[in-house]
Amino acid sequence: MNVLTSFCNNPANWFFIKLAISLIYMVGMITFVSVFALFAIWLERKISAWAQDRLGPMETGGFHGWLQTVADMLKLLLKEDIIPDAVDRPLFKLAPYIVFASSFAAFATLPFAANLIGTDLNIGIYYIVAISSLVVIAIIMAGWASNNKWSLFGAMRSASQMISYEVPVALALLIPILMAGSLSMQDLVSVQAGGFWNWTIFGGGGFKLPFTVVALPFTVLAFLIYFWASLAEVNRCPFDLPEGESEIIGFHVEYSAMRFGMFFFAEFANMFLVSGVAVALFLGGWYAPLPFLEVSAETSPVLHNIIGAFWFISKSVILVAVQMWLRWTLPRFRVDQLMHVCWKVFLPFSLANILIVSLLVVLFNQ
Amino acid sequence: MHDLNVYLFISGALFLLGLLAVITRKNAVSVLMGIELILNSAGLNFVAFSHFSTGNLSGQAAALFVIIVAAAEAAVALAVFLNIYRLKGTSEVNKVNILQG
Amino acid sequence: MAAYFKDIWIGVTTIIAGMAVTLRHMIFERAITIQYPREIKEMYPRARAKLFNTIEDCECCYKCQRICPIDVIFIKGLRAGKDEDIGLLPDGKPKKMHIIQFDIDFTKCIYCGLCVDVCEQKSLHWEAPQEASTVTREELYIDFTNISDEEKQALIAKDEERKKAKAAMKKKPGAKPGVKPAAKPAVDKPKKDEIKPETD
Amino acid sequence: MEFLSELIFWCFVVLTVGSAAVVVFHSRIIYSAFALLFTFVGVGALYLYLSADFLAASQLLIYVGAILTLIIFGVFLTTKVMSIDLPEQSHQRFLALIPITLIGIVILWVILQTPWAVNPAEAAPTTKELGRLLMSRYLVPFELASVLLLAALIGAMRLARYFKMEE
Repeated sequence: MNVLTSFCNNPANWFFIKLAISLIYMVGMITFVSVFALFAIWLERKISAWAQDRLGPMETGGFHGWLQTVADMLKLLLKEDIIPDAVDRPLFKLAPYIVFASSFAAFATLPFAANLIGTDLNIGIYYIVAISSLVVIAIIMAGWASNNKWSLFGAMRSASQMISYEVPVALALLIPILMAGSLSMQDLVSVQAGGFWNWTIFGGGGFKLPFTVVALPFTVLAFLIYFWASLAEVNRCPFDLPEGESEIIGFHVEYSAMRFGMFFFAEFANMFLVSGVAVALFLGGWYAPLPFLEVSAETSPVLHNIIGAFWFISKSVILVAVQMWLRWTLPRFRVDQLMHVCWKVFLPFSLANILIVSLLVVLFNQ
Repeated sequence: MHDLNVYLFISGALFLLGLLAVITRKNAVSVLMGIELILNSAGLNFVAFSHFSTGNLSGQAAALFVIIVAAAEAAVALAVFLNIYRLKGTSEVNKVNILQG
Repeated sequence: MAAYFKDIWIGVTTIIAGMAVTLRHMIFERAITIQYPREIKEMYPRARAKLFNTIEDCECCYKCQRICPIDVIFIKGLRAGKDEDIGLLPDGKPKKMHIIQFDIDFTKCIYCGLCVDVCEQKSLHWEAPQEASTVTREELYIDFTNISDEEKQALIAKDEERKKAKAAMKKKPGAKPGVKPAAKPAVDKPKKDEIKPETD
Repeated sequence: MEFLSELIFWCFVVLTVGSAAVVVFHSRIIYSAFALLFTFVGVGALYLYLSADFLAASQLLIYVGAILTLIIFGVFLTTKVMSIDLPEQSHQRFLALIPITLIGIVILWVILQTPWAVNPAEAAPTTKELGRLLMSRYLVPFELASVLLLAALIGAMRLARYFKMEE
């Protein structure tokens, strides 16, 4: 114990301690994402089943088939990885890794709790938006390297969709940024402290009361636009044209086994990511809905973080469930409808929204 | 930890590679890629000078403008290439020479 | 412009309506699927799933065999002796026949139900088992008699004996000599041997 | 800390310059386009080393998310994408080496000979300061850039739109 203490107290060793902590955080995050993906796939099946008056997986693992996705993942791992003969091998192999890496890299600035954050960059949210754009390139890479005209079409459709929807996503994210006056995730979360009436979606608590009431419809609108456009960002129904599992062929038709599994994992990681961003920016982050439901950092820092992570993750999972609920409600959009919704509905609305909210901020922030 | 010269060398290398692409490549899109490399090297230079030499953020602002101009340039250039390809059936720059008299 | 906003309004309201529908199904409506091997759904009372013959009640009247349009019922009965008591039929009459063969070939059965209609003792009836499917075709050739081969042989032997005795009794009075009864026991046992191999 | 930081820095330098070389020398245009991804990411990482965090994210967002996608679309739309090869020719490679070498020597000489003013900026969050600069000192270029983007947007749409030649 003495050795450990002296090791920790020596400033020369702080680098190693920092490195170890970040490695542990990284591994923990990968584990969390994988476990979440398994859980989310199970949840998706259950929700689809319930929406259609079915039961869903019931057998594997006993209670409501909770081991089903683990079994499926084992199957994917053990399956033969078929690489078609005519594909462009280096790019074909590289693409899933880039997809997974870029969706995973964005988790670095997602604030799970007061101290449970990879790094509180001062451009946190901008970093998330930026790093997510790598996915587009990787998707084009996958579609092109497959040497299949349908997967190329799927990739181009997907790329145009994701690029288009980045615009309303970014514009909607500007509303909480305007109100918090910062790009750092923890700053964005901390302005929403103290009860759900302070959350940005309900007008934010940063300013005085008249601002909150006046801004309420606009922040709700911003949240809705963000949520809907982020569905398109992560290829969820009703915007799941890039994948279109059985009807229209997506960019990953030629992939099999674990390479396909990585696309799948990345999709579910992305679902959690956009839900997490929505929670952090609009729904109070890791703050509890009611102030007495959380433990203050003074009484117990560890418990404070654990409770914070609990609230953050449960809010995000609820949003993920809403995404799934939407998926099993709505039919898929056609590609021209998709673009119509993006450029002719979301874009003007979010532009007007920004104008109004910034005016309000200027007026009330004297 | 690194001094200015390291960044200048990197940006010089990028500039030379971009120039080489502009000179030697036949495909118009490749030439555009070379131009992007050159613009990147310019941006790197701006930021390096802003960090090491001037002590303020003017260089970063300039680099931001470089990025904006690059975006506009890429959009227009690709529209032009598309039209050339549609009209001429090729995107090789040395085949599009009707102004050569 | 009005059409544009109306479109958006319709979009938003229909999404909410649709989500309400799925929410109702998710929460309030019960799943209509069941966990099959554990919960077994009751079949409908008139389901024509499989024929079944309660052999104790069978009169061996051959009506079903005769009415069957495609001849998939094979019956062979032996008349019991007058002194033999082999039980009663459901309507109270004594049984008169030993049944040594009652086979139905379900590979050919068309489930018309005529045999069930003509059965006076209601011994031949429809049953609704969940798992009527089989792995091999031979398993679809079903023998309803629950007597072993030895019993069968014994019955046949006894019948032969009785017939011989009867023939001897008839011969004695000096009736015309015929080999007719002797040829009779070889009631054709059609196709059973073709279909049903010796292995089982 | 220093050592690891240094190591990562040189990794990014190698990534940047190496992938830029792939962009220039690879015989298949699609590989050039995808190698450009790594160049842009590498330059973005170098921006981070120069404590230009906002710019690094902008580099990633605009160069990778927008320009590179445009370039790849351009590759697809202006070549016959029937085969996976998409060969790409270079010409005058050896002739080009002469001016390249000359310019390289000039650049080297300039870099090594000029006594650069040294006034290092402290590493601080740049977003707020950059925003303030764009809204005060560089307001006119900023507005001009937005006008330029709008013009480019409309012009590109007009150019790329398929229309029948009325002749």
